[in-house]
Amino acid sequence: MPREAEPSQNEKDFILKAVREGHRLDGRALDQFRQLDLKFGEQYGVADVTLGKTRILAKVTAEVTVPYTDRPFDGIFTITTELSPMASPAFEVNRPTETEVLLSRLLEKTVRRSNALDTESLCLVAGQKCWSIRVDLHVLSHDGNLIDASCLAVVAALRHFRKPDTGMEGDTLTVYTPAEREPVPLSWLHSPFCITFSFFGSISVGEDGEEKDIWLLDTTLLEEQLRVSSCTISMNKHGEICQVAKPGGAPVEAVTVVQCSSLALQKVKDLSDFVDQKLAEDSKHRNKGGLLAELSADNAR
Amino acid sequence: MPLDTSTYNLALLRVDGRRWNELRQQKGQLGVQPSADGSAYLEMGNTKIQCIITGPNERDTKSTSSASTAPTSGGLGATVAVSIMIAPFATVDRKRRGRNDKRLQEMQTTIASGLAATVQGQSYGPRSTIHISLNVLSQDGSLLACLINAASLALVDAGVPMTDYLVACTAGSTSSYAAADEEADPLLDLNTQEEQELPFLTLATLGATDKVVAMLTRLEGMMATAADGCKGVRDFLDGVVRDKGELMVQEGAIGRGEVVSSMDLD
Amino acid sequence: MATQADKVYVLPGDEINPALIPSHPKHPLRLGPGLRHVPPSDLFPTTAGQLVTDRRKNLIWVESNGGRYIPAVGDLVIGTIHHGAADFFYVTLSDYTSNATLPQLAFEMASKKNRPQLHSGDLVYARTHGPRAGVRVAKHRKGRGPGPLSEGMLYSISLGMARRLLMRKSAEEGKVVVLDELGAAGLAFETAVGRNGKMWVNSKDIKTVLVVGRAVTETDEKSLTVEQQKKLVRRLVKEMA
Amino acid sequence: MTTTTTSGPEALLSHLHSADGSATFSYAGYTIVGAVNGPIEAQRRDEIPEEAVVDVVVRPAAGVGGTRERHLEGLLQSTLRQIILVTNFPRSLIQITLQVTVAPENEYVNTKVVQANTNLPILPALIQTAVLTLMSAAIPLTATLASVVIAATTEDGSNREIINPTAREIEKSRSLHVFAFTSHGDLILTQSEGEFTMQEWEDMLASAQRQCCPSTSGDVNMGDDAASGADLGTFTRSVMEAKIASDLYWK
Amino acid sequence: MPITILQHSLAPPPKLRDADSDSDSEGGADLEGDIAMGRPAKRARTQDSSIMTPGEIITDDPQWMRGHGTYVIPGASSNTILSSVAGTLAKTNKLLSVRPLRARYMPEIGDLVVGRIVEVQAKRWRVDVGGTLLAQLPLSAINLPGGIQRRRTETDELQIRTFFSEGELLVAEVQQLYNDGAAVLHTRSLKYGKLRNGVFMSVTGTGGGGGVVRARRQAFTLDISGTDEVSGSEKIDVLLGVNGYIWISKHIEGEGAAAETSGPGITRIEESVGLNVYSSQNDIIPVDTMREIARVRGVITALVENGLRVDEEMVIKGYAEAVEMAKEEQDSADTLWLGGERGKRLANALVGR
Repeated sequence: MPREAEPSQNEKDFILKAVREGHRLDGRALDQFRQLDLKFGEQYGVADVTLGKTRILAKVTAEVTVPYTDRPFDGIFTITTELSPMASPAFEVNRPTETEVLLSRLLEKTVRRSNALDTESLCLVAGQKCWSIRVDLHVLSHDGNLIDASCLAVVAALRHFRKPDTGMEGDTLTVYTPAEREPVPLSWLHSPFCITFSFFGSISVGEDGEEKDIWLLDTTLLEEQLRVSSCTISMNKHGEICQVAKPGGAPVEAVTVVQCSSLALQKVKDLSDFVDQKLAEDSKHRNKGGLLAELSADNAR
Repeated sequence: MPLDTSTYNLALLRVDGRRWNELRQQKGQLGVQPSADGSAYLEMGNTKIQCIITGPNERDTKSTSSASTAPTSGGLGATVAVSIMIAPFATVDRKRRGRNDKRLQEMQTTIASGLAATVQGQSYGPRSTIHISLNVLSQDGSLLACLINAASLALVDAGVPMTDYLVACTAGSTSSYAAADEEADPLLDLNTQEEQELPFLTLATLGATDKVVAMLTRLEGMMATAADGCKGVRDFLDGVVRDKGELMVQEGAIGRGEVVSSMDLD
Repeated sequence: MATQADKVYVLPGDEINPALIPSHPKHPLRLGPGLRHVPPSDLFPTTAGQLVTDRRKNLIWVESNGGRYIPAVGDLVIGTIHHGAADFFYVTLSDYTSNATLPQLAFEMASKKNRPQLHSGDLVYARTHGPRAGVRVAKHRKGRGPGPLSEGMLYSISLGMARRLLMRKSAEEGKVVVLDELGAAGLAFETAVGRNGKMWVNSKDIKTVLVVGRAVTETDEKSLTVEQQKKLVRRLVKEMA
Repeated sequence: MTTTTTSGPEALLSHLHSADGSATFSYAGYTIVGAVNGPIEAQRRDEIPEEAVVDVVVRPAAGVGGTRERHLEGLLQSTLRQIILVTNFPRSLIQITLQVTVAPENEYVNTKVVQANTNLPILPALIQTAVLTLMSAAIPLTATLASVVIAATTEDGSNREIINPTAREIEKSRSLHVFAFTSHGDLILTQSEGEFTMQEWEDMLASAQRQCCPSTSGDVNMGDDAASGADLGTFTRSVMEAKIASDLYWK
Repeated sequence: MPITILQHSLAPPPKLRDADSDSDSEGGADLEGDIAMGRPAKRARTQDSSIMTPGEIITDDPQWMRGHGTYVIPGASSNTILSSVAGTLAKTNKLLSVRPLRARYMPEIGDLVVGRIVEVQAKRWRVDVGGTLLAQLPLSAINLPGGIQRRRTETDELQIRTFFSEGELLVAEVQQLYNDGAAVLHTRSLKYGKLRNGVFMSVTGTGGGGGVVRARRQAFTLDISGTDEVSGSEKIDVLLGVNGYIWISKHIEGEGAAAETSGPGITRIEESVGLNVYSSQNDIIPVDTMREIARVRGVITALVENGLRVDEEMVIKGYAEAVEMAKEEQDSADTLWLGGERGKRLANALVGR
């Protein structure tokens, strides 16, 4: 199969040297994100995230199904991430690569396990009917830091999504089409975001030879190919950590991880505000007809 | 049935009667499978792992399709290939797991890249592979931690050079964010019941040092306890290896080694 | 350079206005990239681009940008050594494509006795000949001639940019002046440009390499005019100091 | 690089950086992102000694691809092979990925993830995206393509043909047809479903030809055609020219 | 390899040093304390045992040099030498190295190894010698039938399988090593070549621990005429491959180990390398020879199972012991079986316990 191309020795040496001296190819600071942009589609629940040259599109869909027998009071919520050859020829159709597995597992733990979406609210008739919310993640262009961007896309899409309104008269359930009734947003509890730190070994600082790990934020694909290990921290703007993952790789000081988590909080706050603002803009833009007046409140949350 | 941890802070004892910072009963043995290049059996409480190591060798690298691999010493060393098998009888409810269970694959990847960081593979050359197959015989919490520990033990048995034991341990916390009771003690080495109820983390450290190699967690803050636990585990594993070594020396299988002490430095 | 004033854009399969096809008394008609001759005498574009003719040399080709590098005889390219064999090196010219071969004896002053010591991951500046890439000794205007490239940094640029940088009079024809400007600004650096969309930059000072790299890539991505390029260079140099 | 010549189609070219060529094309309610990688090394098992392998992947906006996508892939693959100069790149692979991002939604029914409806309406959009993407990747072609959907309906007794019908109209239609022509004006692909007579089909073929390649079929102006959609042929040309002009701004 | 299910011996009760240490400290309290403690903790090791374990500090005295099984922390200014394997310390002059308890075979030049052909290529064979990489045997490094000396031709390459083909066993010597540790073998001597008329067995855990150890003689001939079962005088060849592969076969005059004694003169090669050296046909082996071969095999298995080293002395002593044991208990049916209890008895007798 076509394999991801190895960067040349010159590139490896140069980038490491540059990073140790605090420089990056694109002139960013070590902890600086690339240009971030978020667009919503005309339809509900479509979020298009652009982070530098990385571009990710998330689409949410809902349909009525039968809940799992072991959890009759919960709706169904799935996130599917299938990397297509579009992102890179190294990704083959329906043959999950390691990147893909780790990505989907991280989103799983960050968004699903942290109950960002209240699945109980998706239940229509206990044990018989419930909503199945499905997020499809499409990586259009892969230039590093898939995890952070994907997480942002998923969260934004879910918060933007509206599911058809339903009503119960007696014991008959009716699902209103968009034409009949304005769709309603999902009941959203909190917005977790991923921040990935990429480590590039350590340098000794000061005369006492105290070693200090050097790390980058929002790495490009090239930088990712050269990092020695990475650590992804997911939390919401209240500082509640949903998950921390350091999938192996070279060891780093425990202290560093703790420091990272505190820095992650700032970044998460920025991202969180960014998404809120974008959602607000979008709802204002839709609100022109004044139809969705009552919905705009939800976006502010 | 849900576990009620509210009593923990009062009774200072856990479901299985441990204190907050007590490890479970551990048993370990080297060379349980003579035909393998290295093997180990490890129990932490009721979590029981058998680890078999084949290689490093150059044969059937293709057959490790289901395994996750990671190159050591920057691609210049041998490749580490890890595959986990969970026996259907390992859990209370007999369930079969598919080959492509993402949870398993994630653990495989984590273990592989974690070990790759401590194994000194450059002496073997990039063409050789170390196959590590982990068999979960019984499962009662701290699975990832036990797998990592068993693997390290088996690697030592196989005589693969490592910078140190890669040891792992879990820690949980009874303090809920809502209650905001920071006084609550973290818990060491969780079992399944506790794992299901509490936020916990798995911390793998490089033996004596406090360097974090791999961890998959829900909540941060119990790292210190986990790091402590890791030391405990390391001492235990070290003990197992030493006993085995002494035995071999007694039997005369290997010559007694000299001891470098400050004395004989002339 | 297009000889006629108005630019002619063609799409694959278009008929070409016969008036545009140069008809030189002596030289035979030579087809450049993007054209396909269908016997007996039909000429069709195969890529979308601008139809360019050179009546003096009796040349005609379709100028276009982008796409993946397709090796052509005589191109200067920068390749990465993939692995070495008995008397060949296998060289990667672009990602996911099969390797080109580079005879070990094709190097300057290489003999059976002293073969070039290259390892996988090293860069080499080579000239393609035939269906296989090989090194031929040839001095090149900018920077250094073919041979191994040590240290420095490798940047990916668009094929169009690579072509412009390699033009004999890149400033006039290619309208790219960043490198000259940077040189004028007093930066000391060395470059090598590969037709396969690669540019190698080296200098004593890391900062210089970074600036040069950023200048060229930005010119490429934002398709800057000569004026903008000059402004960009001024800005970068100021930032650096 | 966006151009909107007519009300309908919009296109964005070479906007994805990791791919060799890419295009986003939106028309008639569909938005499709296309990417081409190639010519790259083909896998040993499916390489062709004398020609390039053309691999088409169609991915739906929601859910994983099923038989519907496989069918579309089949159609596209066999169509595109005809215009790509496959003999130029023996033993290599040209990989075309088409990602549907927006599909028209019917206001009056709730969407299902698995759409059991017809394949045909999306074909023109897919074909157009593929061609634009290939050109953006500078893959040598023998010709460009233009295609159209036509629905035949019976309203109060009289038969009408609707060019580029909406989801609603398709529901009501009696038969549905897709025609694709090369820029030389030859019919390269046709798919039909529903009930129709040979005569009807020929009529529609004629109007489709008028629609897709005005240059070859006599009358250039189609003012008379009531339900005339955009002329994709002209559209493609203008898009590409704008693109080339911006690429070669230095010339 | 016979499947043996071993009892899990009860491990000593876990040493919970940490638990005792901070049973009194608060959970939150030791957070800073532990995280803060930085790089390799200079933890006091139990020096009482001579066993080194990975990560253990051997010495931080600059005068020592690091050898196999040890490492120094890269980049660190201190020249501390740590152990990277579990094993015993060995000192040669100023060189410190740790002999691992068990390890996979690492070829050294001059080793006598028993190998199995796994792959046949155009000009060479690839041989499994139980190492980390496959060894290779060039076509030019074998004796041609009849011992003729000439360079290898196309025809030799075409009929390469007539010399060795997949799955066949051979004994060879390690001629040279590549820098990645891969070995190149040769069989250009009478005592090397294809193996027949015997039984193969593999003894794992060579290197530092039990199993085969490098010795003066790896190949020797065993006289089995001592046992009354055997009619007349019979001999058995035992090849202890350094790589832990062992070959026990019927002794044939002028071949195998015997030739070793008379030394491989080039002159002798011509006449004595018959055309049958590459035949894969076994000769007829008398049944009692077979039984004795099996007995030797049992002895070696017993040695390994009881963690004793395998070398000429041990095998010969063990064999004699086994014969004695067989004599004592008259039932000759299962006297060959030297596993389990009998194996232990044998081993104990050997080490005099």
